[in-house]
Amino acid sequence: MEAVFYISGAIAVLSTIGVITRLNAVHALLYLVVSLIAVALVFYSLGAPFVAALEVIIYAGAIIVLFVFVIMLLNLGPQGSREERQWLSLKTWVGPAVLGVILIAELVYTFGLQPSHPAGVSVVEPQQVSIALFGPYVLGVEMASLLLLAGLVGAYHLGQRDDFRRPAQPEAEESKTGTRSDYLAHEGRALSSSTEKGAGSEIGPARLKGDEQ
Amino acid sequence: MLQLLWLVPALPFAGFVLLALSGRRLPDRWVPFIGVGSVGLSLLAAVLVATSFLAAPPPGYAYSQTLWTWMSVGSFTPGITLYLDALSLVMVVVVTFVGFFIHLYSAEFMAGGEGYGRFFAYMNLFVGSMLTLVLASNLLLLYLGWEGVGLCSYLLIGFWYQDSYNGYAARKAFVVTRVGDAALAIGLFLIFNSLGTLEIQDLMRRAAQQWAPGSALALSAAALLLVGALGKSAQLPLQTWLPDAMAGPTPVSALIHAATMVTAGVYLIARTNVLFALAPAVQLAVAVIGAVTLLLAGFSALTQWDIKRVLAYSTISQIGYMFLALGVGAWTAAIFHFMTHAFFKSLLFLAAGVVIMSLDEEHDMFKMGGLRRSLPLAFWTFLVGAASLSALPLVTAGGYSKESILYQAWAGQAGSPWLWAVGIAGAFLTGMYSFRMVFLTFFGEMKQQPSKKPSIDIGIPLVVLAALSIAGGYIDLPRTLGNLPILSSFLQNTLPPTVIAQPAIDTELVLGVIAGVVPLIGIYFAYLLFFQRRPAYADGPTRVARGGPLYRLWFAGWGFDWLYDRLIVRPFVWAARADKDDVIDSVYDGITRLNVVFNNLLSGTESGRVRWYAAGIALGAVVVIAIGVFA
Amino acid sequence: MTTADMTSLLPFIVMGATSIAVMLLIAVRRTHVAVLVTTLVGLAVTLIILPAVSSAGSRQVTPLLILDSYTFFYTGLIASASFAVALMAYPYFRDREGDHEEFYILLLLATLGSAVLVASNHFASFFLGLELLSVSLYTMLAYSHWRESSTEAGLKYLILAAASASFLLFGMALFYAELGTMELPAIIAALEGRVAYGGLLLTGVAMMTIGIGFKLAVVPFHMWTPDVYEGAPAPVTAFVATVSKGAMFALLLRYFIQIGVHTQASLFLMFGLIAVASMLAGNLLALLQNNVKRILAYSSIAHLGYLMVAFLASGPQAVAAVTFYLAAYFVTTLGAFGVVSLLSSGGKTEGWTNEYRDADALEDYRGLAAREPWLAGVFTAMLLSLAGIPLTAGFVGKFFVVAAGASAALWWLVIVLVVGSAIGLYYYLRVVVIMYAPFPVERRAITAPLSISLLGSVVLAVLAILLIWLGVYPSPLVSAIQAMVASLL
Amino acid sequence: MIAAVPMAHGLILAGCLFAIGLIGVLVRRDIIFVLASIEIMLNASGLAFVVAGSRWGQPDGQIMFIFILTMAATEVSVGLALALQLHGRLRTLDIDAASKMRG
Repeated sequence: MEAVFYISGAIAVLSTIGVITRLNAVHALLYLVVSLIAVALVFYSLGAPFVAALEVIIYAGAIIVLFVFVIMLLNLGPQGSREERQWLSLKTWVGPAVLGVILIAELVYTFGLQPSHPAGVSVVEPQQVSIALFGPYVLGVEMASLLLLAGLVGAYHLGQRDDFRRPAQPEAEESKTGTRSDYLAHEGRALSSSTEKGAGSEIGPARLKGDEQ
Repeated sequence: MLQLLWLVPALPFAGFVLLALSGRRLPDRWVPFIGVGSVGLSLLAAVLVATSFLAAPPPGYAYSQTLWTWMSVGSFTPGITLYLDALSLVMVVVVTFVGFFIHLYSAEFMAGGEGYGRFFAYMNLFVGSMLTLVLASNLLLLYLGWEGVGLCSYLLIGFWYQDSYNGYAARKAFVVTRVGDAALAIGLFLIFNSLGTLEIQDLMRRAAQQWAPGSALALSAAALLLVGALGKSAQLPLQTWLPDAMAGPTPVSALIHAATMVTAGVYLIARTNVLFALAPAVQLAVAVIGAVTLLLAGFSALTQWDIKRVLAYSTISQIGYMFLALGVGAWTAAIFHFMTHAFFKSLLFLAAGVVIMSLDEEHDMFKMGGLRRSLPLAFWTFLVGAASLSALPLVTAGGYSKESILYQAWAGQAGSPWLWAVGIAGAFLTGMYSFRMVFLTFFGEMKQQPSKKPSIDIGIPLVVLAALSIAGGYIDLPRTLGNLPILSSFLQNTLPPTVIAQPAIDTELVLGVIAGVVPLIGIYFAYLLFFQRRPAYADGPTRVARGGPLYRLWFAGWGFDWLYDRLIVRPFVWAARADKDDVIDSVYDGITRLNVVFNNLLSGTESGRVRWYAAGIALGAVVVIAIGVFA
Repeated sequence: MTTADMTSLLPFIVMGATSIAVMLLIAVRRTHVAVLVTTLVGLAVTLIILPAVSSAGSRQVTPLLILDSYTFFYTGLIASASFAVALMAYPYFRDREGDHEEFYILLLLATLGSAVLVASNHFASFFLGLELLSVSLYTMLAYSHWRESSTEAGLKYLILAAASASFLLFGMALFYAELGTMELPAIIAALEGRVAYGGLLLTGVAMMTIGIGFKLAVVPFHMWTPDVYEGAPAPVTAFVATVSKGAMFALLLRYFIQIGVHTQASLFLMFGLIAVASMLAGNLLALLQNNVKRILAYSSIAHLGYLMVAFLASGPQAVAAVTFYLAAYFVTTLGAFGVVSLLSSGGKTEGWTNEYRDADALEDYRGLAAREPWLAGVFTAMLLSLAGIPLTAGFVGKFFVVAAGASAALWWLVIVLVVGSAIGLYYYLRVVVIMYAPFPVERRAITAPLSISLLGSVVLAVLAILLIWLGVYPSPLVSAIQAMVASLL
Repeated sequence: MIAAVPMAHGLILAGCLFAIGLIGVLVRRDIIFVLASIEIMLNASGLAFVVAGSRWGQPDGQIMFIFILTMAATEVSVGLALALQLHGRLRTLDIDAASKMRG
C-alpha cells in the first residue's frame, strides 16, 4: 500500500500542475478530477476510506459538476483558450512560480526535519468517524448546516441577473481622482469618459470579444 | 446637602449641552430659560452647599466628592473628584453669584442679536469650566477646566467673528495664554514625575516632605505654575491680550474680568501655596511682578479713551494687587480682594455696557458726558463701582480689601516698604483713572443723547452688585475698625495665616489712614483735571500731552504690543520668510516629502488587482514562515 | 448535551433561529420592515438573555465551544454592533432597487459565526465560525449587485479569504499533526513547559497567522481592505470593520495568549514586525487618500497594528487594554460608517448620492457642517476618537494600549505607535477641515436638501453619547473588563 | 491495507499540492481557474488533516476534512454566482477586469 500512496501522490501532483497550466477550462477540470481521485486513493492508503469516498462523490462529483455547469452556462468557446494563451505568457509564471517553489522548499525543509512518525498505521472506519461526527462534533454539524444555508442564500441572491434591467448609468468610481465625480454624476452627465479612462484599456478588448459572440 | 456639590459645575454644563444640541431650532425666547436658569440653579446649589458647609463643617474643613475614576492605569488613577474647602467655597459662591447676574443681564443685553443661543451655550460652558477649575481636586482636572476656560474665552472674544479684528483679538488671547498653558502643562509633568501624584492635597504634603525649601525642583515647579498663572491672569509680561479681549460682547468682558478666567491664576497660586512657600525666590517674583504690573497698568488706564479699555487696564492693575498680596503671603487678603473685585468690576462693566448700548456702541469717553441725569441708574451704580475700585475708605468694599493688602505688603513677613510704596502709588492712580471715567462719562456737557434706557432685567444685576460693592467689605473688618475678620478666619481654615513681623496697632492705623487718604487725593486730581478743567491744570499732562511720547507710551500699554511685535512676531515672521527654503524647513519638508514618497510607494501596491493582492499574501506567507521557523 | 448545555447555548440558538425565522418570513411575505423588526428582536433577545446565561458561570459545551464570561462579553459586543448595522442597513437599502430582505439572514448568520469564533475552544469551531462569517460576508459585500464595485469587492474578498483560510487550515493541520489534539485546553496542556516549539508548530503558527492576519487586515495581508471597504455597501463596511475584525482579535487573544506563542522569540519577532508594518503602512497609505471609506480602511490597518502591540504585551493588563480598545473602536467605527451610510442612503432621488454610489468621496463632505451640523459634529467626534484625542473613547483605549506596551517594555513598538498616531492625526483632521469648509457654491443649486433618516440619527446619537461616555467615564466598563479578564487568565 | 508511510511524506505531498494551488491563484486570470486553484488549496489542507489524523489514528482529521468539504462547496457556489455576475456585467471572466478600485 505504500506504493499506492507514492504513485497516487505523484499522479496528484502532476495532474494538479495540469489544472493550473491548461488553457481550456474543461481540460483543466478533467485534470482536477484526476487529481482529486488520486488524492482519494491517498486517503484510502492512509486508512481513511470514508473520506476517500466523499472525495470522489462530493469533490470530483458534485463540485466539479458545478464548475462544468457554469462553463456550459457561459458558453465559453475556443475564444476562451485564445485569451488564456495570450494571458499566460512565460513572464507571468516567473514570480508566482518562484514564490510557490520557495514555499514548497520551506515546507519540505521543515517537514523533512521531523522525526519519522508513521501515518496510516490503522484504519479509521466510517463508523468511528460517524460516531465522532454526531458525538463531540455535533455542534460542528449544526454550524456546517448554517454554513450551507449562508451559501444557499448567497448563491440565490447573487444569482439574480438584474444587470439587464439596470439603466445605462455608469458608476462614478474614481477613487484617487474622484473629486469632481459626484455632482457631475448627479446631474446625470455621463461620466463615460472617466470610467473609460479608468478601466477601458483593460476591459475594452474583452468586452468587444464578448459582444462578438 | 454637601452631596449636591456635583450639581454646581454639572448644571452649567447641562445648559451648554442642551443649548448646543438644540442649535438654531430653539426659539430665542426659550434660550434665556436654559442659559440663565442653569447658572441660577447652579448658584442655588452652591448656596445650599455653602450653608451646609458653614452650618456643619466637614472634618478637616474639607469635603471631597469622588464622582468617578477617570481611568486607572498603574499608579496613575486620576479621579474626577471635586474638592471643597474654604478657598474653593468662596470661589464657587463668587463665581456662581456674579456669573448668574451677568447671565441675567445678558438675557436682555444680547436679546435680538444673531447667535443668541450660541452665546449662552458658550457662557454656560465658560462658567462650567471655571467651576471645574475651582473645584478640581487634582491638577489634571484643574488643567481641563483651565483649557476649557481658555477655549471659551477664545470663542467668546471672537463671538462677532464677522469682524476680522475680533477674530484677531480672540487669536491673540488664545496664543498669549497658550504660552502660560504650555508652562503649566510642563509643570504638571514635572510634579507628577517627581512626586508621583497630581492630587493637590497629596502633592503639597509630599512636596513639603520631599523638597527642601529653595531646592531646584521646588523652584522650577513653582516657576512653571507661576508662568501659567501669569498667562491666564494677564500679568506682566503676558498681559497684552486682555485689553484686546474687549472685542467681545460686554457681558463677556464682565465674566472674563470679574468671575472667571483672569482670577484663575490667583486661584492656582493660592491653591498650591505650599509649593510657593517652598520657593521663596519665586514667591518674591510673584510680589514684584504684581507690583510692577499694577503700576504700569495704572498708568495705561489713565490714558485710554475707550471706556472698556480703561476697565481692562484696571483689571490688570487690580489683579496685580492680588499677586502682590500672594507674593507677600497675604493669602486671605488676595482672595478678599478677588471677591470685592468680582463685585465692583462686574458692576463697572455692566454699567459701562448700559452706557455703551444706549449711546449706540460708542466707546469713546470723550464723546460721552453729562449722562448722569439721563441714565441715573447707570450713573449711580457706576459711581459706586468706581468708588469701590478706587478703594474709598470705610464705605466701600474695595477700600477694605485693598487696605488689607497694603498693610500686609508693608508689615507681612515677606513684605517691604518698597512694595507698599508701589501699592500706594497704584492706589493714587486708581483713584485718578476711576474718577476720570466718572467725570468724563457722566459729568460735563452732554455730547450725545442716549437712544434707549435699560430695562428692569438689566437694572436688577446693577443694583445687587452695587449693594455688594459697598457691603461686601464688612465681611472682613481689620483690627483697627472693629476687628471682625470673618472671611480671613474662615479662609485660614485652608490657607496659611499671614505672619506679621511686628504686629503694632499704631503702624496699622497710620498705614490705614494713608491708604484711605491717597485715593482721595487721586480723585481730587481727577476732579481738577477732568471736572473743573481749571486753566492751570486743564492743559495738564495727560490732556495736553495727548501726542507726547510718555502719553503715547502709556496709551499703548507701555508698548508691550509694539515690543512683542518687534521682538517676537516680526523676527519670527521674518525668520519664517527667510527660512522658507532653508535647512530647518527642508527638514520638515523632508519629513512630509518622505511621507508622501512612502505613500506613493505603498499606494502603488494597492493596484486593485486581486492576483496582485494574493501575491502579497503569498509573499507575506513565505516571509512569515521564514521568520517564524528560521529566525 | 444536557439541558444546562442548551441553556448556555441559548444566545447562539436564538441567533440561528432568528435567521431561519427571517428566511421563512421572506418565503411567506416579503416585507422589509417586518424582516428588520424580526432581526432586531432576535438580536435584542440575544442581548437580553446574555447576562442571565452568563451568570450561570462558564461551561464547556462539547469540546467545540467554551461559554465563559469572555465569550459572553464579546458576544454582547458583536450582537450590539450587528443591531446597529441592521438599523443602518434599513435606510440604506430602503430606497434602492432589488431584494433587501436576504441581507438580514446573512447578517444574522455572520453574527452567529462571529459569536462562534469568540466562543471557540477547538479548531473545528474556529474554522466553522470563521467560514460562517466569511461566506455570509461574501454575499453581504456583493449585496448591491447593481453596483459594479460591490460585486468586485465581494469577488476580491472571496478569493483572498478562501486562499488565506486554506493557509489557516494547513496551519491547524500541522498543529494537529504535532500534538494529536485540536482542543485548546489540551493544546495548552501539551505545550505547557515546552521550551522550543519545533518546525511543525512554528510553521503551524505562521500559517495560522496568515489566515488570522487576513481577517484582521494587518500588513502584509492587508491589501484587500481599501477595495473591499470602498466597494461594499456602507453598512456592510461597518460590519467588516468592527464585528469581523473584533471577533477575530478576540479569538487571537484567547488562543495565542493562552498558548503563549509570544514566548517563542521568532514568533514574537514575526508578530512585532507585523505590528510595526501595519502601524506605519496603514497611516502612510491614508495620508493622501481622497475617499473616506478608503481612509477609514487604511486607518483600520493602523488601529489593528496598535492592537497587536497590546497583544504582544500579553498578560491580563494587555487583554483588558485590547478589550477596551475594541469596544471603543466598535463604537467609533460604527459611528463613522454610520455617518457615511446615512449620507449614502436615499436611493435615486435625494442627497448627493444616487443608487449607484455611496457618499465616500472626500468632496462629498465639503461643507457638511453647514448643511448637516449634527452629522458633521458626530463624524468629527468619531474622527477625533480615532485620532485618540482626550475625552473620547479612542483616547482612553489608546492610553491603555500604550500603558500595556510600556509596562511590558516594548519600547520600539510604543515609539512606532506614537509616530503612527502623529501621522494619523493629519488625515483625520483633513476630513474634519473639509467638513467645516464652506459649501461649494456651484453645488448648491444642484444638490437637493438631505433627508436624514430618523432611525439612523438615533443610532448615531446613541453611539456619540457612548463615545463621550467611554471617554469621560470609562471606569465601569474597565472594571467589568478587568473582572472578565481575571476569569479568563 | 496499512501503508505506514512517514507522516512527513504525506505533509510534503499536501504542501506541494497547496503550493501548486497557490501558484494557480497567482497566475490565472480566468475566475474559473482561480476558483479551481482555491479548491486545490483547500483540498491540500484537507489532505494535511487526514494525514495528521492517520498519524494519531483518530477520526478528527477526517471530520475536519468533511467540514472543509462543506466549506469548499459553499465557497464555490457563491464564487461561481459572483463569476456569473461579473460575466453578466463585463462580458468577461478576467479577474483583472474587476480592478476598478485601487490606490
